[in-house]
Amino acid sequence: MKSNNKKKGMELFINIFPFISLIVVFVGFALLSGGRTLDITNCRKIFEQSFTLLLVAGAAVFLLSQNCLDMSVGAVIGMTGVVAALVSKINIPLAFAAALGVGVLIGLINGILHGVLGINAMIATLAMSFILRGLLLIVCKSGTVGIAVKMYDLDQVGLKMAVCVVFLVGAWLFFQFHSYGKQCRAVGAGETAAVQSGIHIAFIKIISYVFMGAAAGIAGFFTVIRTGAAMYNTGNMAEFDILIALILGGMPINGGADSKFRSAVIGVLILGILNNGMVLLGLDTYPQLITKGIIFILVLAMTFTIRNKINRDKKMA
Amino acid sequence: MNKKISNSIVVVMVPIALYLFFLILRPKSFGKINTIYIIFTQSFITCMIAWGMQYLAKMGEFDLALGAEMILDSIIAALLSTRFGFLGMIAGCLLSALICGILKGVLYRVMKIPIMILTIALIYLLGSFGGLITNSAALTISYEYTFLGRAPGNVIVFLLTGILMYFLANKSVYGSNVNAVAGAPGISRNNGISVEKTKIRSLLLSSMFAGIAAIVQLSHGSGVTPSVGLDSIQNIMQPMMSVFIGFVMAQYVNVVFSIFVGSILMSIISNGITALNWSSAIYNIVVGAILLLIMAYMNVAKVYSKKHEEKMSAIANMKEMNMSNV
Amino acid sequence: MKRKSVKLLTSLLVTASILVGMVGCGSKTESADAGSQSAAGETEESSQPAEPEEGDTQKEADAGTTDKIKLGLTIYSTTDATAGPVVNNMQTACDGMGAELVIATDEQNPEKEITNIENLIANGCQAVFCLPYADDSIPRIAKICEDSEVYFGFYWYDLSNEETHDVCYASEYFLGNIYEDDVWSAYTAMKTLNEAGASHIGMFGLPTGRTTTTKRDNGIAQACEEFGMEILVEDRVNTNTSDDAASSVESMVSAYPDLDGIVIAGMTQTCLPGVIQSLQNLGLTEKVKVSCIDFNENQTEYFEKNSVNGVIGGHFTGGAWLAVLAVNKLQGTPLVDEPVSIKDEFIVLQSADDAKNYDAHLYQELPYTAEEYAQMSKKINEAFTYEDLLEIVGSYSIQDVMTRHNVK
Amino acid sequence: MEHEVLLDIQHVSKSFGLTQALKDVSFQVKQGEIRGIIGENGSGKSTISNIIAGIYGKDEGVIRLNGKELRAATAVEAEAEGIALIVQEIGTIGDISVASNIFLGNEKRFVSKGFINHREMNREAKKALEMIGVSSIAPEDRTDRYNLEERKMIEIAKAFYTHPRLMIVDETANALSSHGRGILYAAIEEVKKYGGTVLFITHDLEELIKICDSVTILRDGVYIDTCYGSDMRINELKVKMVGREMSDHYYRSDVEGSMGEQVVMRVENVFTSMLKNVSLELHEGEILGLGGLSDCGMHELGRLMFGLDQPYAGKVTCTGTDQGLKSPVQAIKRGIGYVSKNRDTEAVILQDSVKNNVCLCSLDKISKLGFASPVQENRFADQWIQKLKVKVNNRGEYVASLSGGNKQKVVLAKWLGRGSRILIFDCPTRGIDIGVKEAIYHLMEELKEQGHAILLISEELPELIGMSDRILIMKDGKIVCETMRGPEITESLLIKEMI
Repeated sequence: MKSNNKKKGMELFINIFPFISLIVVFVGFALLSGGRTLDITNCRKIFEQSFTLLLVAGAAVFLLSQNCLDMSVGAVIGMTGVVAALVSKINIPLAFAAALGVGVLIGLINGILHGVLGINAMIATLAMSFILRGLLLIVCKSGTVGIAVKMYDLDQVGLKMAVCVVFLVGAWLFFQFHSYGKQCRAVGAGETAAVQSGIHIAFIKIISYVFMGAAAGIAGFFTVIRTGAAMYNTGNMAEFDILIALILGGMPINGGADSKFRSAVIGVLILGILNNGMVLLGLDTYPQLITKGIIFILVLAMTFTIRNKINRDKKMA
Repeated sequence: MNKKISNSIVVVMVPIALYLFFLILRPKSFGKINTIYIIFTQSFITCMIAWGMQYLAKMGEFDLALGAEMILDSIIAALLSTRFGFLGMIAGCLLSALICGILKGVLYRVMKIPIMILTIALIYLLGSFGGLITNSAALTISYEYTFLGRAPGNVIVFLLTGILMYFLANKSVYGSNVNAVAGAPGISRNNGISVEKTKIRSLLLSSMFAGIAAIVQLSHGSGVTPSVGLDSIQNIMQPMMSVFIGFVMAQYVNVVFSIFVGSILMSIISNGITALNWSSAIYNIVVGAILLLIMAYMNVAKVYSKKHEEKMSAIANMKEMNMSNV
Repeated sequence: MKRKSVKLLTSLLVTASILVGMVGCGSKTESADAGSQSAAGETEESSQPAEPEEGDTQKEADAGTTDKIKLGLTIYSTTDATAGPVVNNMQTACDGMGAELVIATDEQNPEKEITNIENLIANGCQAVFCLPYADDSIPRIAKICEDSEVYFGFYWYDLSNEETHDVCYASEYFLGNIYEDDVWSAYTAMKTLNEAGASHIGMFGLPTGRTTTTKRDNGIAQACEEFGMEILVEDRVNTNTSDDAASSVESMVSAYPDLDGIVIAGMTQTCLPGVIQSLQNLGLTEKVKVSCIDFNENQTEYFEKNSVNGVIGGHFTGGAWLAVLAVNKLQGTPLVDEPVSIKDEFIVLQSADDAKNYDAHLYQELPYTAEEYAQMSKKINEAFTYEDLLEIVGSYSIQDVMTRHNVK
Repeated sequence: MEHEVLLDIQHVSKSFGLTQALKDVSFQVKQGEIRGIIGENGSGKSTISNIIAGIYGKDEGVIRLNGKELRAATAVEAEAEGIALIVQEIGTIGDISVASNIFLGNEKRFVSKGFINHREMNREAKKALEMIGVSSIAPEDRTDRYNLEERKMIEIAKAFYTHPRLMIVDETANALSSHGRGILYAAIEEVKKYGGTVLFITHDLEELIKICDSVTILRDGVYIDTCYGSDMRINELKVKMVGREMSDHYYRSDVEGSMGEQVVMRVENVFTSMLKNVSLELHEGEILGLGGLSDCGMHELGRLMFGLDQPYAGKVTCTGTDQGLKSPVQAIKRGIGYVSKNRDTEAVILQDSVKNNVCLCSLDKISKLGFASPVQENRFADQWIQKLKVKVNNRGEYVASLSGGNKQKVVLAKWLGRGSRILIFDCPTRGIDIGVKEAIYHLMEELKEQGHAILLISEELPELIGMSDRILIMKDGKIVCETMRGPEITESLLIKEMI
């Protein structure tokens, strides 16, 4: 039975590894910055800076657990941001509804393109992001679209904290306990077998892309509140930040049964602390990027090789 | 033999039709030979990168670090050109491409991470390494080193690369291995083809092709600025689109030629839009829309033809049954 | 036993890599080392509960102790030909006046800009300076700085928009903004093209929606009416790499055969090499005249090959003036009580030796030495007044620098 | 004349995870001999052929070829030793040309000046195809232009072209039409003529007697016996193959078939590419057996009745509605459960826990408004794991780590947990050890008494005869005969119908 507790040891390591990285990053920066990162206002700032990424990463867990990707998240945040800015001149709640609606619509299109027409998820969403970036350039004539001044007072931390907690807890409940979440993971673990267990694959995929679009819509709305205006490069590269955050949070790369919702929360926090800490230490742009690259590769190597070993053991055992 | 010719005519008709579309809209500026010449030369760089990418893309892998790599190659080339002149530039570019390719191959072999995820991490490393060397200042090369960026230099480089690509893709053992692994990795492995070695060679090749393209790009623009973060992915969007369009047309004609036609298409659209003075945002929309349409058409056609085939054999069964009953 | 050791090894590896990544990268700007030294010094001080008014204790404390004033700057790049001089000038001003400068880059993205401002404040900066990429982000920036009681100011930015002007001037933490007459700069660029005989112009421009862009577009429009020139085609997007710019010029020239001039009203840094290269390839260097706003590393060489007819730029001292205002304010000896808007002067280069002089006296070594900046701090030279500052700003030109540095 | 031993297999064992595919197998094959290898599904005949051909490694034991130890790790190395293998599944790649398939892995032969000379290669491929009498296939075409049989011809040409010392044919015949089989047998004769040896793996006894000089029998991974020449008699071989006396206590004890009146499911005049005008009725409380060769269309009918495929003409309906079945989701709602033949890829999710597999399709039953607490899930899973006696340490373990029999129990637990009244079993006992087989048969009996309707699709005639109330035999997509359960039904009677 030796191989059994070896396997258990590795599984335990894989589960707690994201927590270790979070603690290491948190403590590391606290020491290096002489306690400045622990300052309340700074922590509030870290939360505010990673608020929108938390939303979209949460929704992305559903997609990645089905081994699907959405390369258009950044463009959707940009587009919904512009829509929110334009409509906010009329009235704010309508602006929120418009942003959500546009996000859901684009999500639906993505879902149909991949779920029904069967186009490869990456290519379909990459093309969609190309189209959306083009539309964005036209809508704001490659400049900025300002938001109504009244919208600024929406920018309190309390509101954001509430929205974030409600969204994350809701998503966690759905992912962990609802049959929809379980079906997502089953699709990721084995699509053909999932079909024969009565899972309507196209339906699950469309729902997940719509949910992703909705999250991007909300993120777009709050991004615009934070920056005061939507620009043609708003939300740029959000899809890659999501991917990095989820992997830092310990999410298996091709989804499946091991996917955990918490990897979104932990991953985004690690990324938030990292970005904030490096600026705090006055690191230049390029050293920052190199550090991010090194950490990403190390975490990747660690989790991927060990997870492979566990799976291989499972097959062989 | 005529089947091959009729196929290639069909494929060539697509860019011609698109060209005529813009010609009708803007006869004055689009009718000149010069425009056609520019359409061709502007497609060279995209096509060379696309050629390099097609091996990995065929096996379902995406190398997103090529953009950052090309910028790094150009930076090293510009730095070396100041001290060692033209040869220094060429050597610098190709050497840097080689090292990046080897680095990717080793990392993939050691860590066995999916290539797309690995290359995203490498964008940060390679991109920022370029920034560190020049401490984020722009570099330029002096005019006498730039003859590869204009006729006849770029045409010669392009043709040589095309010939190399043709032999590599169709005539070499490596090329047939790539097709086999792309078709069925399992069967290829059983027949002694190492899937991993093929992928590592493809990583190296995509870097080398990108290195050659970087030389022409540096000579054409004469300047390079270090990239920040993941922005360099934008630079390889156009080649990626040409690869996908090329794969669609590869059923009718050789993949090397179909990818070239794909990059010509992109070049016609971008020049057409400049001629009409529309904002180049339209370029993004048009290219994205074309790609979606083609991919949707391809998938639906595949599903439909399978259903049709089944329908046909079912009808045949029915006829047979009626005959035997009657 | 092997399994246990491997696990231990991997977690150690992770900790080591992250710490090495932080310190090892050895960021070259001294602020980081200063950060870690002062971090040691500061730990006891900030260990008591860090309430929000930490900023005030900072202010009284520094009047007495040797603690340096800390200024924060967010800019799109630290060392390229346009942004580099701004950073160097500001850095020298800070050194001269005994202040510390922390820099963050924001890749021209409003989200990143706001994140940088927040992080600079968290880093202990008492004044933060930026170039707002959208007029509408100004109320946001003002609010953040007021909440943390940190002074703020803008460089390269004209507060002409009524709404944002009132928001800033209403805030007691707004130091002021340094702006350039962008209408005049674009107008002059077009005038140089007209004098060189060009009338059908292709334009490379900044993204719309920013006051700088609108002012430069107005300058160009004004010049078009006055000199009967016409903008045939404009490109505001293919401007990030020289190769894109070169292809864009090729397409422009082939689509509009009668095009005989190109004005680059922004992003010269990346577009100029591409434009000149493609014109030279097409043999159109004589036919198509080129003028641009913002300087470039090899403008001297371009002038010698007369492939460029006029370059307007040199407006790099905005950051330094803001530093002067901030240091005086923070040292309790403000030059002026309410916020100010100072117009910065451009330098026009039209020949190779203009470029040579600029390069020698204003780029290799800076227009104002550390001592000259020191004189602008009231603590060092009480007699210094706001009017003297305006007078220095007004007289900024190559000639003035050469005479001051008594070059023959 | 006394041929010296070509192939000597000594104490070879191989296991995949917990299942022991081969246990201490030893036998010799002489030079120039055509040796058959037979055994039921899961007896290890494909495993031994793949080990000889270098596709799988062996756990223990030694294999000597011509006295020299054979250590081939890939098919190319095996080829160098003169061994060629025709695999059971598809062995050619659709996207590349026929010639590239034939010379897959050793394109180096045609490399001149660093590049492949395609003309040379196509000519050689044409020659290889002509060698086995096939001229309708053009070497430069893409392989997926040809149907299954033609692609098998390409594989035969590829194997035969290298003039192997040892050619292994792994259950290829059943996918071929009579014309195709003629070509295969001719090729085997050719190999024998030039002194080569052939290992012919099949489970079709008639074909075996016709072709082979001798036959080795394997049962459940254990070597039983080798018979030569005249003493290869079918029923003796079958007894050795099956081994267990056809004792009744193994299958159902009652002699008379019985079924409820209520028709639970009806298939009316269904036409698809494989099925020709198939109609049948499934009654409550009945085990309907469906038999035939593996390509007779019975598997396709099973998929059809679960809504996985749609018929071109005709209808598949359940009682209560005359609407055809649209999708598996609908089928499950109407109480149909389907146990697929390919267990690892379709019937069960390997990389998921036993608990998830069991609860997956009953989530709507367990949960309220979609939400199900882990406690409810665990209780449901434990209940069914215990009822089906699945051997697993804890419910969180991955199904991949279970034995074949236990995996099948998980699938049954899934459908019984769902409460499906109609169960479609497609080769339920394929590759399963005897103990679990017996448990499954008893379970089927219990389900029949409780009024469940069971459609038993099986390639093993003893199982059909032993378990079914009514047996339908299919051939070439048509139902050719229907018999009720009774003592007079024998295997040979059914085999006559099948072939």
